[in-house]
Amino acid sequence: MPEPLIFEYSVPGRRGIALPEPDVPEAPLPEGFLREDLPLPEVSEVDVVRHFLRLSQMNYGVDKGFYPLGSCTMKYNPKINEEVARLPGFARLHPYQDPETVQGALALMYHLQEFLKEIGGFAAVSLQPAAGSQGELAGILMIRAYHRDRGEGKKRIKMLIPDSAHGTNPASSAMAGLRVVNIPSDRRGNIDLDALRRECDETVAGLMITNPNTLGLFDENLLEAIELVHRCGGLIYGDGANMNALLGICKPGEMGFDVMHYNLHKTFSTPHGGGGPGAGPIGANERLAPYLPGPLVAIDRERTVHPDEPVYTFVWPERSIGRVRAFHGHFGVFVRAYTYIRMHGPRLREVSEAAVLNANYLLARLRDLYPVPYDRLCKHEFVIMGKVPGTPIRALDISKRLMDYGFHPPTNYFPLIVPEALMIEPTETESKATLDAFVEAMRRIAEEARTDPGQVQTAPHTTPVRRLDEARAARQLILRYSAAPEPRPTPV
Amino acid sequence: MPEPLIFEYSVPGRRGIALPEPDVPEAPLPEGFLREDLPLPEVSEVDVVRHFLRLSQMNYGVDKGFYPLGSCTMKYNPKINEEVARLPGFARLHPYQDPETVQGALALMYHLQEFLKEIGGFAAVSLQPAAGSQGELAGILMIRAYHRDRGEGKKRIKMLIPDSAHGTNPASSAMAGLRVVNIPSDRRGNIDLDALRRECDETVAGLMITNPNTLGLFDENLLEAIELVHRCGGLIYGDGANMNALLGICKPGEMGFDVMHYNLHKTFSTPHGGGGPGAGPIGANERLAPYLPGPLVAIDRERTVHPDEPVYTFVWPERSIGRVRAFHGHFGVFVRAYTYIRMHGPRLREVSEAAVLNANYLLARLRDLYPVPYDRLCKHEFVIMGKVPGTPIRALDISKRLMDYGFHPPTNYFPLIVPEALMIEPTETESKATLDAFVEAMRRIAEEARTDPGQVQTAPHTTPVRRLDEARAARQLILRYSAAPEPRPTPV
Amino acid sequence: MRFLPHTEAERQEMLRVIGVERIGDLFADVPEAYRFPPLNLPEPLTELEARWELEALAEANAHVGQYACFLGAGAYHHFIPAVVDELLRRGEFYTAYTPYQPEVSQGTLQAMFEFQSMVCALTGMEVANASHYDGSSALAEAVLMALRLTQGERPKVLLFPTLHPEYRAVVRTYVQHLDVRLEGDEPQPLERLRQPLALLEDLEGRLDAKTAALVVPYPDFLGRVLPPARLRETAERVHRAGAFLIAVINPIALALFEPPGAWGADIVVGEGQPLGIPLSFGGPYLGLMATRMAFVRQLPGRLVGETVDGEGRRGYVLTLSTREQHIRREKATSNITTNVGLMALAATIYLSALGRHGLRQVARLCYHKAHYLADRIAALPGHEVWREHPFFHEFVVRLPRPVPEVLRLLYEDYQIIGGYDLGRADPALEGHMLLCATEMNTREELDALVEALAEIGAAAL
Amino acid sequence: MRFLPHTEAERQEMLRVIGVERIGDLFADVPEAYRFPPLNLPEPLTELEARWELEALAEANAHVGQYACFLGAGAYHHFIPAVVDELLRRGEFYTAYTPYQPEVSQGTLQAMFEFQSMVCALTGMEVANASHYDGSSALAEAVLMALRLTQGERPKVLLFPTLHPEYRAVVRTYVQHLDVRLEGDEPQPLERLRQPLALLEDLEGRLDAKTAALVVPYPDFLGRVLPPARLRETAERVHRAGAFLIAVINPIALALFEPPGAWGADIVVGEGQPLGIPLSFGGPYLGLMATRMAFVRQLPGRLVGETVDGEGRRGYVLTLSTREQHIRREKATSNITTNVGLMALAATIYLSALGRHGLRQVARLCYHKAHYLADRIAALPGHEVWREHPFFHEFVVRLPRPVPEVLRLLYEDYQIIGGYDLGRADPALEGHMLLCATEMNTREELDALVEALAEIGAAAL
Ligand SMILES: Cc1ncc(COP(=O)(O)O)c(C=O)c1O
Ligand SMILES: Cc1ncc(COP(=O)(O)O)c(C=O)c1O
Repeated sequence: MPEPLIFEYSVPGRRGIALPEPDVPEAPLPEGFLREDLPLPEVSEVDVVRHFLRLSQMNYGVDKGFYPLGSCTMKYNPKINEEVARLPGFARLHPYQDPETVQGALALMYHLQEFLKEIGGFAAVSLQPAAGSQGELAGILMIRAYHRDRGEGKKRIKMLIPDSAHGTNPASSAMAGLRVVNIPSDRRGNIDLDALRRECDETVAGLMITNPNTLGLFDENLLEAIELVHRCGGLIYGDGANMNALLGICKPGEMGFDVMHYNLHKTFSTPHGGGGPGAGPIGANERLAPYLPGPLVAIDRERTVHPDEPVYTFVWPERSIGRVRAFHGHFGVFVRAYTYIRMHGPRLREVSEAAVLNANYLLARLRDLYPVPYDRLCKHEFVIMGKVPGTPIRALDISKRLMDYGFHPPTNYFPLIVPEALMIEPTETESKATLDAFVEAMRRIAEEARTDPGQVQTAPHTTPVRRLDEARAARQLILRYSAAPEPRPTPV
Repeated sequence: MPEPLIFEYSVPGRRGIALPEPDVPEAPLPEGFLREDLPLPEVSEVDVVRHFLRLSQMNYGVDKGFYPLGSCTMKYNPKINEEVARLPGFARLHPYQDPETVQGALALMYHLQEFLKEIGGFAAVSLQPAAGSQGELAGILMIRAYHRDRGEGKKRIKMLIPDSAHGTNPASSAMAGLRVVNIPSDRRGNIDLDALRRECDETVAGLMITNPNTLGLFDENLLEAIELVHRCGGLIYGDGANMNALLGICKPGEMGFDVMHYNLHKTFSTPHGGGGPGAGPIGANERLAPYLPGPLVAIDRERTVHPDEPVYTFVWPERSIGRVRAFHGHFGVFVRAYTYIRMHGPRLREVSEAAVLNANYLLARLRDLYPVPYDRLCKHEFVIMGKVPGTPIRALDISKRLMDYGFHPPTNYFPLIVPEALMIEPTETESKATLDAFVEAMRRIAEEARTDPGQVQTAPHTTPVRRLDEARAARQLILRYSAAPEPRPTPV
Repeated sequence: MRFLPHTEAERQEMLRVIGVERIGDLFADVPEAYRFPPLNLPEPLTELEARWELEALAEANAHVGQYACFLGAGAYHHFIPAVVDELLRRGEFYTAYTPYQPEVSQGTLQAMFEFQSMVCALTGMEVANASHYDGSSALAEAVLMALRLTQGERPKVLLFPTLHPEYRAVVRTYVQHLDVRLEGDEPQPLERLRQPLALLEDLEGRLDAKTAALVVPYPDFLGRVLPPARLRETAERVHRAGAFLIAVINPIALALFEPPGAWGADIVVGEGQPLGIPLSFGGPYLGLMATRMAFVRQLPGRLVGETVDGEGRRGYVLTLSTREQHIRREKATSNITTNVGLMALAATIYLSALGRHGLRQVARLCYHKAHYLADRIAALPGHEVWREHPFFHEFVVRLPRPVPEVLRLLYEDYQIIGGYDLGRADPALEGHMLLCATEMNTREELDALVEALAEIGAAAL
Repeated sequence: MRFLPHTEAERQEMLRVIGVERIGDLFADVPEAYRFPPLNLPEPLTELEARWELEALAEANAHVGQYACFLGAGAYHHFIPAVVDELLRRGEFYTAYTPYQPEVSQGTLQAMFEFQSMVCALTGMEVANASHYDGSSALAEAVLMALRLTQGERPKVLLFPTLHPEYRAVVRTYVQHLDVRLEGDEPQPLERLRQPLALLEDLEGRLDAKTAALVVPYPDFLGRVLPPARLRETAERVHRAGAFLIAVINPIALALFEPPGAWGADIVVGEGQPLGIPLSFGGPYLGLMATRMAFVRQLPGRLVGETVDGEGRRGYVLTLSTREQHIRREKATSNITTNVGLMALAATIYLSALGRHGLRQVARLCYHKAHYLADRIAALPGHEVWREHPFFHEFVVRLPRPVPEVLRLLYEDYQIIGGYDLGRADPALEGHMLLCATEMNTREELDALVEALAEIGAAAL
């Protein structure tokens, strides 16, 4: 049954949740300042509850089932995270309270910084960026500030980016005023060293590396690539979106990455919330640490009397690029990530081991069913081609058909270098039984592609809506509710 | 997609939520006391989350949509109730804490007693009974104790019960050792006064009255019936399940009811939880108050220094029938009911007015579509006959077909005195739009009954399962999961 | 008004359709003398004000998250994983009624089937109902069930003297007007109370042809676990006498100890609150009730059974409803209808989340912590701990000072909510406290209690 | 291990299928020198222990439920109805990714469409995106958008001096390596800061052919609301200069004051936190961003549009993705992908639950309480309140004693979290405090603050 818009429930004069009457004398409102209409819905509380409950049932989350969306690390989000994040001692803190009144919150941030430093092998961490892409922007600004401080700011304007990189990498570089230079991948899915070498000159600001890369492969040329870029004076930005493969496996900071972002909403189990919030802390080595965006949390040496009872405070890195947002980052997300790390400790390594085990197991079982463009050991994810030779079936069809089998589809058409890419990231929280059920669905779809391709091409059949007309959406551009009787598709 | 049993997810050795290792030396376990197996499921946390999330989606609650289940008062359950009931200062109290350490909880119980007294017009209220039916048992035991104290305990062994009464009334009477005598209804749905008069003698323990009765009708013979029974020495038990019609409309205690239960889970908006918990406080007039089940909460006159800072304590009514349960009642339910009453105050009357308005509106609109056995002004609910003349459609068919239209069915086949009864209680929290949509569905079903009866008789068509074979369930009696490979219906 | 959706215009339109003028006209059938009385209640609060008021009431209590707590005595402070409430509060479960319409209630029904299965797994019984109000009322119903099973021809029911005193009280309430004699729980001198096996022997000695049932606690109110081997004998004697053996259990203890099904109980009841249900000042809790298949038709309460739908799909329905009040009225096995479904769901989620291994861990932690505490207190001068019988997570200690005094000092000076004052329940036990330790008590808390008792006790020596 | 479902047997079987012997073999491609470094982290905690630790950390903070709070300055303490979190935390919303697959994401998509609609309703604009990180980063993006809209040919952006100082800082961070000049927010003397209309005039005077945008706050950081009629003139001047007018709003204020869409703003951004989102020590919050349809192709962030499915049913999809990084890469309008969808959902639920009337009530309560407080404080000796310009729910007061001292005393002696020390943001404002009152401050709290200030101030006079 289609669900009306909340506006369509509105009845003039209906009251929702009421507030108390003023307990102070009313002050006159300034004349000429006031609005007349306020076209918000007028609905009852029960309307609201039913509306959003029904909407939620039209959604699919990790809590509902397997969600192998590559590059997104859709692992299970522990419920204890939610409980602790809602403690009034966290949820009801104003960001401008005196540090002395929020020592618990600062301690949590401090330790989270320390944990991330240890995990990534960095000298310092700033928790400030709101998401991975803001972390990228901040990291690139740091690289630029570093070059500027060495008098090379105007010169080093080229950011080298492998062609398998996520779109945020070039977009962030451009926002920071850099020119993006694409570096192709070699036949094994690694950075093409020759191509890289050709671009390595004194105009290079840096190289952005995603490792494992978006093919799910650990770059076999990694150390050499880093070396090449460093040698020409460039710095290495690490896109840490794929850290779920590397916890306790290796530390990017030790391998030569100068700055890297973490996606707390991927690796560290904070929920995605239908598109955020995330958090994109960045770690930096000694060289770039002074440029981190602030504030950071540090131990206030002056006020600390006993070393085992440290007093925490906000500090600013010496040469900080500045603020990337007001206040001090996505604290609510930090609480969740902190809790997750505390529940794993050094055994985080087992998380990555299981993530990689699951991906390789799935790859091994799918290999015979679908073409695999780069067929070697993968890390936490891998890419197959969504084709069934001799049939018209495309990656998109397979994705849609998976919905009918009760699964969320993998990432489609990314990375761009693989035609009909289906990027599959099972994560470590999935059981063998779930993976086997997924393989079975993929097998059936391959079979259907041969015996009944129409069934696949017109999928999904069991979802609240069928395939939607995206071209029409872009053409007609209905981007908000309008009460006016415009010609609108009628709900049936 | 069918959902396996949680046992069917179990994998030997899989770990769910772990507890800390002992931080004390381990004591030897006594020999010969221990069990070997513990055949509980072994599943992961994500299995648990997905399993119960999927199960929940196979359920229908008031939060999902209209739930006009007669006699059950499926009104909207405010979410603030849930928030406050979970405050640690309520949820984390041990029942045996010293009263001095739980003054807030006792104050809440005290005031809830006072509110219910005021609403029902009673001299005292005990919050103890766990649900309406336990309230009935307690009230009947009080009546019996009263007669016993007047030397009539052995003699007064007859409980008079109208034929429209809920099954709990005779069942509770029988549990208290009374003989049940059925009193028929007259043609207007009232207690048949002649029949009642015939039974009124010195063996009468009492009369149980549900008012409005289960036909949704305010008994026009009420005062006379009470008078008759009182005159022969019997007492009046009020089944307060239908109080949602009477808040601020009239007070049973003032009209001659001696004892009555309230269903907090109906009238006072505490959620039904798929079958409970409820709470069935009972109110009594002066005569029966000394017999109430204990403990009650009272102001501790000795310890109270300032009258506006009362100290609360538990007390026992002088001649209490005793405890009906360990500890002090469904406190978590009290918190919710208290909150609800506080949010309405004297305006509770508007709740009943709207409940009765909704029922009469629905009745007025359905009257032309289905036969109405007692066609007069109703109170909070009403009964129609689930028949469409000239078609084979039965009440059950209509109920099942309503599911396809997105509604929960009304109560079926109750009260027993109306053939093919459909008992409809819209409650006050439903909007006119919802009622109109329900009428429209009922209209369409009546139409389908004529044009396409098979569609109705084989309904529902859109639910997770179709009509279930209840006879088979009662015959084969599979009442628990068994790992043994018994022949079981295979999930498809 | 809050939660009422009607606008004035809608109200008028509805009245018009009904054919009356004013809302008041809808109440013409209410006797005028009683119609529209004043409702003397405090003025309505908005949600924000209600929250403030409720927060203030909650703040006026000291809770077990703030104080170390050693109270048990039938209600236990246990760890509840976050998943339990997260899933429980889903509106589709939370706001559904009893699942009378199975096609739109498979969620509740399947969960209840799982609950029944888990109760069977824990107790070793063959069939469990879908919950009763609480442990005490479940016991009362078990006694009534035994009376029915003996066709009302055996009016005597034997209660173990160290059953929970409030459970015994509830049974008394239920049967007060029936032709039933409750025996066995007469006051006992202290020395006898210390000898549970002697008490058991005594009780067995009273079995006769008039006895419908014998009720044993497992563990008893004082924390002690009777030997399963010995209980097997009890079961034999009870059965030989033609009576039924009723066991009152703690479900966490059953993760460790031989289940009643194995030693011959016929009906098992207990308080399910320890299985993921908050203390909540005493309720709502969860009555557990299980029996053998042979007696299923006398079992009160709802039962969920497995079946198939018209297309052969597995599904669940309420079954054997002919036992229930809505069908059988005065001939029903009980008057119960609303039970505590949500609490049963909580327990089902809890047991799923902890699983076989986790529940065992909880039980062992309780056991080890209680024994550590008992050992340490036993070493304090002036304190005597009852340790001669195996116990689970509660034990008795005789204090060198009056219990209420000790409790007050623990609370005021040490931020500790002490144990249960046994003198409240039985004068013979004056001066004795019942202490409970669970996985929620850290070693620091246990040690702090020992220190506190030592200091408080020192004043008396 | 926690959250890892594999048993040892399954692990072995999986390795066998993969064709390796040990899990370690899966990492052969990691350079050996760096492989398997020690991870020096504290030992793992179970859920129970984690809860204890987090509870202890939370307890170590003083929160606004315990203390009366008068801090605003960009983050506001408002009432959040219980429905918001109840619905928000439903797993299907909470644990979904960005709705790339519309057929299984209609819940998120439709809610986002509603969110966009509500932001348009509040701001009076024609199109809103599906959220940005927060108000400050939304402003930075708005500035970049204006630069794009002027084809990069206008490097100058004028910032109102009493914009939130951290917002200005964020804009500076974003543009630091671009060819952009931020002007207008140079330090100002106290007297000028008190005259927002003079500041506005100043800023308008700097408009020229190189100006891409002029940014005005509404209300400003000091709580003042510029007259809409005057802003209409500003808009005309800005447009005449070929530049764009960016407004930084507080959404609650827009329930009362004429929306920027009505007085001519081209891009509207703001912090959506007041709309049902907890303070949470500063984040996650909700960046609001709206503009006119004419500029939609330069709008950064996700957009949800309405369409139909193959069967003609209404449905929602992400649209105009060609603006975004995953399609356009370095040519995208922004690098943003993960936004704050859940916060946008919270705001949507909040705005639905309060509705037109409720939101107005909130705004009026804020207004009246702040004005009551301002009036009372103005009457205190030694205190000077800035009241010459209309303000919403924040206002400036000059204190007779150093602000840090007053704040400390308020906290320690009166259980009050005082206002924002404006000296932190601007040396010219030393000695001044920014106070905020919302519906969460009862009259008793307001009066208590006044008393406290009187007492504290008395010591200085
Ligand atoms: C490889 C990669 N890099 C960067 C990002 C951007 O991170 P975020 O979405 O947190 O901004 C993502 C995810 O979207 C990603 O998958
Ligand atoms: C009329 C009537 N009486 C009594 C009861 C019993 O109440 P409860 O279910 O709370 O035991 C009910 C509801 O089930 C009822 O509808």
